[in-house]
Amino acid sequence: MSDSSTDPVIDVSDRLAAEALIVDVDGFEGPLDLLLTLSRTQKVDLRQISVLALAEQYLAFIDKARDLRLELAADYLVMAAWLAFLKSRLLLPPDPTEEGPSGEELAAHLAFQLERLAAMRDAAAKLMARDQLGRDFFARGITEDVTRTRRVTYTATLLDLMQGYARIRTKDEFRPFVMDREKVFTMEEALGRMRGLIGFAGDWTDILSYLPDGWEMDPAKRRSATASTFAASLELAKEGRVEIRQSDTFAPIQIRRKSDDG
Amino acid sequence: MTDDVNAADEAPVEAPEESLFEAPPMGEQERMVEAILFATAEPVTVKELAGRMPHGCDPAEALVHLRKRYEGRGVALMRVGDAYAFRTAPDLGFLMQKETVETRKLSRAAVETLAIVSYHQPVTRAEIEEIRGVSVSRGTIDQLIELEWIRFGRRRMTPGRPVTFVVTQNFLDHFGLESARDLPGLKELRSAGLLESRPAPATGEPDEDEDDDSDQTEMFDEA
Amino acid sequence: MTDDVNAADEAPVEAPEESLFEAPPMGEQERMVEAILFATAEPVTVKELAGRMPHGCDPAEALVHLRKRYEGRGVALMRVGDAYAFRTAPDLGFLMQKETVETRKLSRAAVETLAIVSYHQPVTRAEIEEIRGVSVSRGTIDQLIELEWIRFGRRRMTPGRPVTFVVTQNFLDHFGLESARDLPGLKELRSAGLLESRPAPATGEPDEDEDDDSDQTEMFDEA
Repeated sequence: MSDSSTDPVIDVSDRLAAEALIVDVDGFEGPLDLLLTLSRTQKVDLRQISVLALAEQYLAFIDKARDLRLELAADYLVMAAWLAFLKSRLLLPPDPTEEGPSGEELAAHLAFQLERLAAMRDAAAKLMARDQLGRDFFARGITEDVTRTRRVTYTATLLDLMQGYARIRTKDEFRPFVMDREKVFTMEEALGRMRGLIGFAGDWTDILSYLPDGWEMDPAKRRSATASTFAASLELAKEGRVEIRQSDTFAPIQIRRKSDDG
Repeated sequence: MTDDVNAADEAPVEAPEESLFEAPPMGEQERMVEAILFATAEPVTVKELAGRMPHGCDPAEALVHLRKRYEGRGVALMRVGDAYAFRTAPDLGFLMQKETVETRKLSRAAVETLAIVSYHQPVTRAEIEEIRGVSVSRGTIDQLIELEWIRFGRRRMTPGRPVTFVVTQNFLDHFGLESARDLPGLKELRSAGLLESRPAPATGEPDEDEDDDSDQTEMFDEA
Repeated sequence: MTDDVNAADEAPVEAPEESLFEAPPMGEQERMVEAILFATAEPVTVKELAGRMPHGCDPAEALVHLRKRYEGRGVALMRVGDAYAFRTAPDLGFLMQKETVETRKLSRAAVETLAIVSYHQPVTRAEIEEIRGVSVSRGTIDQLIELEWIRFGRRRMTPGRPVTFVVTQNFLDHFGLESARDLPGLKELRSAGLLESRPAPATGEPDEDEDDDSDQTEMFDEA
């Protein structure tokens, strides 16, 4: 972690580096990064770094940047303020009445942060220097897909089975219901029947007497036949072939053939 | 080139990638071929191998060694046309198949057909169709046979001698039945609320259930 | 079945897929593991191997044999977390120019963030920022997640329940690490106290620290 990369003898290079810093202010990833770079100019192990000197370096850097009217991001300025505070704490004898951590504690933490960041940088470099998949070592080129033989097993529960059966059987039961249509006396049927009979109905006759044989007893059948016979009567009346009358509400409806005069 | 007779005898110590004029030892060449064949996405020709390996290599020979090395292993060095590739040993092909068992619900047609067979067995296809009111596809019957839920019963002694279908022991096992006679009758289905449709209109044939049962019993005795 | 006591002594000729109750000989198991691992580019877990091999197999043991067998070969059996994969020997990478995948160069921020996650995992975004001294842009995290090198870990049980980040199996695979414990210099960094997240003395949140450490240890032991 020692910054042996630069020759420690030449002071000029440091100054050049410090100047370069100003030009490259945008190249820093935040104040900690800048501090770490500045600390390298001390050419000591980060554990022995002089935080006071570092703070002064940083503040000098910020001043220069201001002189050059470089726009500095707020966090650089916050750090500058903090370092100025730290510097004053480090320089002044500790005031026992003052609360909070001592200047030494703060300095130690900053040193720790710098060391940790440096360690992570180092670790990152080591990580990236490792052999990498797809660059230094390689995975199988011809992969064989695991053919997923999708074996489909069909399943049904007893419930499915019974419901299925029930479905069919209720369909069966539905058929007699369709047969029930036999219990429906359609208007066409009623019309046909009455057309045949009307010729004999010279006098007022209750339309109920026109109901077909065997349809009077079963209530369902009677209802159907009555309705269709009534409808058929209306139709015949419209055709002008019968007359209809009802003496009172709910009284029997009577029809008779209309006397044909032509 | 500089390939002299002694080259092959030399120790395989030196870094192979540096020896531009002296071929790496055969063991190294074998490793190279192995790595290339492993990592390349398609079979590699000898020419291609030679092109990728250091000068003076003899991939053809390395292939011979490599092939021998993989004899009887889980993967084999195979020739594919004029190229080479590693392939799974033929006898281990079964490992490349991951059987995912997917359970699907039986189709409605199949369920109904199965239900009819189970309630009316032995039953002919024509009878199934009559009861269902629709024709039964060959596939449905085949599927049920494949599932080993129904099988052919005796032929019906009627004109045409049609085959009949009956349910299997597998069927009973799957549905947890001692016998098909344990299947609930219509009345029970209804009281269990399994008949989703309204009860049969007024005329309800109360004895149908009984009929059913007796029919069934008869059929089973026959089966 | 016909498997009698002598069966085990016999040559591994019989079809292994049939022996449901007796595991195939270890040599066969080794071949199977070899075939399965050769067939895929992704690391395969021991559990997955066991799932694909016949009943009673011991893939873990087969892996030990297999690993030995491939020592010094052109391909090597690598452990990646709790999974295994064949990879070409790193010293032969120069042969593979054709296969080389051009990866987008990671930004400095991304590289550092990745290193921090791998060494400090599980780590919160705030901790990453604390270590780097700058805020971490959304894009950096996104890029690492997209590369499938980091993923979300468990939430930290501290106020706000922040999410944590951990590295993935893909990360281990990419950098040829058996586990996160094998990260270079991890032990030294830890003993130097550089993996602690020491709070700044001004704002003391001492309990967060504790949590951190225990979590981390757990994580690494697990890995």
